[in-house]
Amino acid sequence: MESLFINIGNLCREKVVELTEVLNLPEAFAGYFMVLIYAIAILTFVLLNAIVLVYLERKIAAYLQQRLGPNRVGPRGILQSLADVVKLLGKEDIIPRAADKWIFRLAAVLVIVPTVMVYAVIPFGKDMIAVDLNIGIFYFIAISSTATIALLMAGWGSNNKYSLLGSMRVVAQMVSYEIPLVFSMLGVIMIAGSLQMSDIVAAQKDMWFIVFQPVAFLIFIIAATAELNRGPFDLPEGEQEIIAGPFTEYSGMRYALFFTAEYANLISTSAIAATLFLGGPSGPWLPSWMWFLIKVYAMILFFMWIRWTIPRIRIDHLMKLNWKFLVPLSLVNIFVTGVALKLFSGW
Amino acid sequence: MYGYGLLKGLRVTLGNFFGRAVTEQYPERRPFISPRFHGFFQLDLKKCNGCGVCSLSCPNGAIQVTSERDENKKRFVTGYKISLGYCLFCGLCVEACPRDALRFTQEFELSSYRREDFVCDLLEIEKREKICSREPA
Amino acid sequence: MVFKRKTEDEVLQTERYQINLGPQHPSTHGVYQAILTLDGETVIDVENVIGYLHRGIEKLAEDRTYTQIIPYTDRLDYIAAMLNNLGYVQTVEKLLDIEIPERAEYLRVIMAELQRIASHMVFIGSFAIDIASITGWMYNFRDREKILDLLEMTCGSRITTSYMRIGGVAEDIPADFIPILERVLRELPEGLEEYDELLTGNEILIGRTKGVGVIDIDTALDYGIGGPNLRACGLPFDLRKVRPYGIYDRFDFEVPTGENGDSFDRFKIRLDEIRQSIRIIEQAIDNIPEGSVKSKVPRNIKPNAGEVYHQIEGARGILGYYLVSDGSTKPYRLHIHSPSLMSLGVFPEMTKGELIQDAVVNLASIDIVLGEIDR
Amino acid sequence: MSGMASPVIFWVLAVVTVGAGLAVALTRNIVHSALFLVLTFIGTAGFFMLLEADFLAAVQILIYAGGVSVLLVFGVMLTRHGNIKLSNPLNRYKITGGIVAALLLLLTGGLILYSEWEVSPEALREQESTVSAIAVSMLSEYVIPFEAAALLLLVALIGAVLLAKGVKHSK
Repeated sequence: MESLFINIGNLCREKVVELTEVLNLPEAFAGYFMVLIYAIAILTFVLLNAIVLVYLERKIAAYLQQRLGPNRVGPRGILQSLADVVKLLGKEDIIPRAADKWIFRLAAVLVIVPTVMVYAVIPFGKDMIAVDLNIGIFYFIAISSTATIALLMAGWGSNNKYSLLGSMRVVAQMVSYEIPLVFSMLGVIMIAGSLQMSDIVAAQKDMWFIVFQPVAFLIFIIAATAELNRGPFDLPEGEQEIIAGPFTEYSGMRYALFFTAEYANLISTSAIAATLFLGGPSGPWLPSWMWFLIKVYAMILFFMWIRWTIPRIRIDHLMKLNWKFLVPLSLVNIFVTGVALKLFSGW
Repeated sequence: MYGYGLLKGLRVTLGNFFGRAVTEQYPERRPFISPRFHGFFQLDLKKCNGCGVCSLSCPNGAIQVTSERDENKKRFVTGYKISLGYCLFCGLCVEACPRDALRFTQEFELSSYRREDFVCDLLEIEKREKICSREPA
Repeated sequence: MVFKRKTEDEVLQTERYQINLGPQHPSTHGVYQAILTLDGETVIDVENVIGYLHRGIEKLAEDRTYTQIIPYTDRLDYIAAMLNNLGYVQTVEKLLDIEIPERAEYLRVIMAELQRIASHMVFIGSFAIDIASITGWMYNFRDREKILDLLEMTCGSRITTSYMRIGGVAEDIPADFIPILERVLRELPEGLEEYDELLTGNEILIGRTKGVGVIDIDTALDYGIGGPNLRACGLPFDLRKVRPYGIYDRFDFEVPTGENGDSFDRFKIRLDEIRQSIRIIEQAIDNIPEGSVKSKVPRNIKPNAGEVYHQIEGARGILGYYLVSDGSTKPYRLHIHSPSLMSLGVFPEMTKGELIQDAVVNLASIDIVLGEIDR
Repeated sequence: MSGMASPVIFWVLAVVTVGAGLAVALTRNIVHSALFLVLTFIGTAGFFMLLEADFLAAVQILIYAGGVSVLLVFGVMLTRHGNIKLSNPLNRYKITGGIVAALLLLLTGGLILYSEWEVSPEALREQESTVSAIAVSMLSEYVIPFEAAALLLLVALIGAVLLAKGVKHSK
């Protein structure tokens, strides 16, 4: 069980090598094929999980609100999100006449790109990282920061005041919350002494970093919720004020792409939280990838629980919380971590 | 402490998460309809003499009653049409009926695909049901 | 290089723009439109646009008999139909000068207060949903359902009750009504506790509502606001206490007031009023006499020519009916003084200079029902 | 990167980057040109990747590509027509702009041509990661420029805060 996926990967690699030999292709092509296979595997994982999460979100919300949630399609409604996907595919693709058509179209596609790209460095299990970059966590930060642009494009391209207002909020929120998010990771990186994901996981062999860095974990959770545009920080799509923010004009499959991206971001951010603070894919008895999934889903459930309980924060409070509370606190956390490291381990 | 209120809220929702769902499971489980519910109408043909008070009492004029007199100069109802599209379900007609011939049933599934279907001929319905009930099971 | 001080016109001016809040918008309560002029996220100006739900109830009433108007009053403030019924029938009774049986009076009080609780619950729920706490809304509607079940049990309808009649009420309560009512009254405070924990104590809610949308007493009086919105400003003006109608002078209850007249006070005061309404109902249950529920009133009501104005404490404020009779079976003119219209009038005043998010909260906090505004 | 693919990738990147760079200057719509700027930055990050400077590539994306979103906001907020020609007051200085650009090109081109590049792949291979190499050189050899840059940024930050506060007061 432990090395199930690694074995599958090795099997693929063998077949690919054979294939390149049969086709008389240069050796390098085997590597490219493997990259393709990894990409497809990750994309499948993301899409499958996004579908599961749509269902899960609706169910969780329903149970928190003493309802049953979707229960029509399939047993206990588990096929509901599949039915939704089919419905969305069949819907008319509306592009507003006044929209900037290319930006409008491109935004829906571009939003999914950085979202999927960050999965390259996520350690799904022991030795199960697609690319174990030595700047792993920094790569995650860099790539996920570009997601802002796609949302901004969506808002601007729609040529709708609600959308524009929403995308302005996206920029204000995501650019400012990136700072405490990165700063909260710094504490962990300082203890682990590396940006590489596998090193960070290995450093938590004895004790999870949530024990050493509880404040950083708190900041990370708050900033990540804001980065995900979820739950008390869902201002960019604040339904009560600006309909659906940048997504107001989108319909059908394009809208579904934004939705998928949102849930894919939820998974990747939860995965990062699990890797940085909850020991990543390590744990007794069960195979490592199963531990990882359990931890990721625990984080996701936590995010959902928060979203369906806490009302939305106001925009000026949002900024105040960031600049007057989270950023100073995370700086203090870095300072304290540095001093503690100096005292206890002498670097 | 700041944040305590948020935690209390989280506790409430978590408690309800493990609680029972309170929503009605309508098509699977029929809801309980109280006896006085204003649903569909039922006309007692034996009692109704077609006086038309119900029609007069209706604020929207949704009821049309036609009646004739038989050889004894006794009035009897020949047509009773009620237009559900105009009906407010206020119950003034039922209240107005001097002979308690009109009453509400608990039937609440009155939706229809066509506008014409909302004009219900209570007389027809009563007759049909009578024939049905006479037939052996 | 010499720097010249720029004049007011030369300073970079930000462009203002307008957005429509409604008539199709997730947070307008009904079909209502507010044209917001914005500077960034700040609201500079608000223009109310009403009339989307105009059905001409006042005009329709001129072609209906006095009894036939009762179902139409349900459709004014469709959240609190019982209170509309009550206000209307008491107006006609004032015109006819008739007494109604004791039991009917008590039933009216019970129903009116139940409806007030249900209405305030809708307020709390929609307030919660407007600050994006959808769960709070669900919990409120869960508890409101119990009250609607009670109404359905009594008068056969859940929303459009048409329960009150000129000279009493339509029917006596069913036999098992009082035990169920007592159970519901025991359960309601548990629900209230839950809202308190989920909403009232929530720091984000407090942050978003405290000091937002402030109306001071003078402004409130200038605009003719009544009801909870006025009491939130700190003026304990409750028609049930100040000018008791029906048998309200027999009940012992308090008039909760706010301090600042902000959105939070308007939210809090409704929660307190639910508690007071529970008290009133409990007293009514204890004292309700046996007897008939409707006095003898001719089928064709023909009041003498004249006019009458009567006002009651509706769920949203002072609900007034002005009735002119020309001696026929139909009223010559019926005018309805709707509290929501008064509250909506102050909405631009209280929202100017605040954020869009505050505008939504303010709109929710004055608790408007468009059926009543447009009539 | 394996030897065979890198020329292909280089030329693809080069075409995309230069093309996007040209588009930045030539597009009339300011938002479009800002978006092309993103593409230019991402292309540059690709070059850093090719040179095995992965940290630099990530920084390029984080700071420049990510930061463009702020630029976009300014573009949207400060222009009325979405057309550079109409909203840019400096648009008249065509000749001056051309001369400045040509001089700049001469300067950088000359510098590139006449500097003696020390290329030692071995030295690169020795280090485990570029991150630690950058860290070490920043905090030892180049510590004074590093601190100076930090100070400059701090000044800029405080200046921005003061400016923002000043606007609020004057209202």
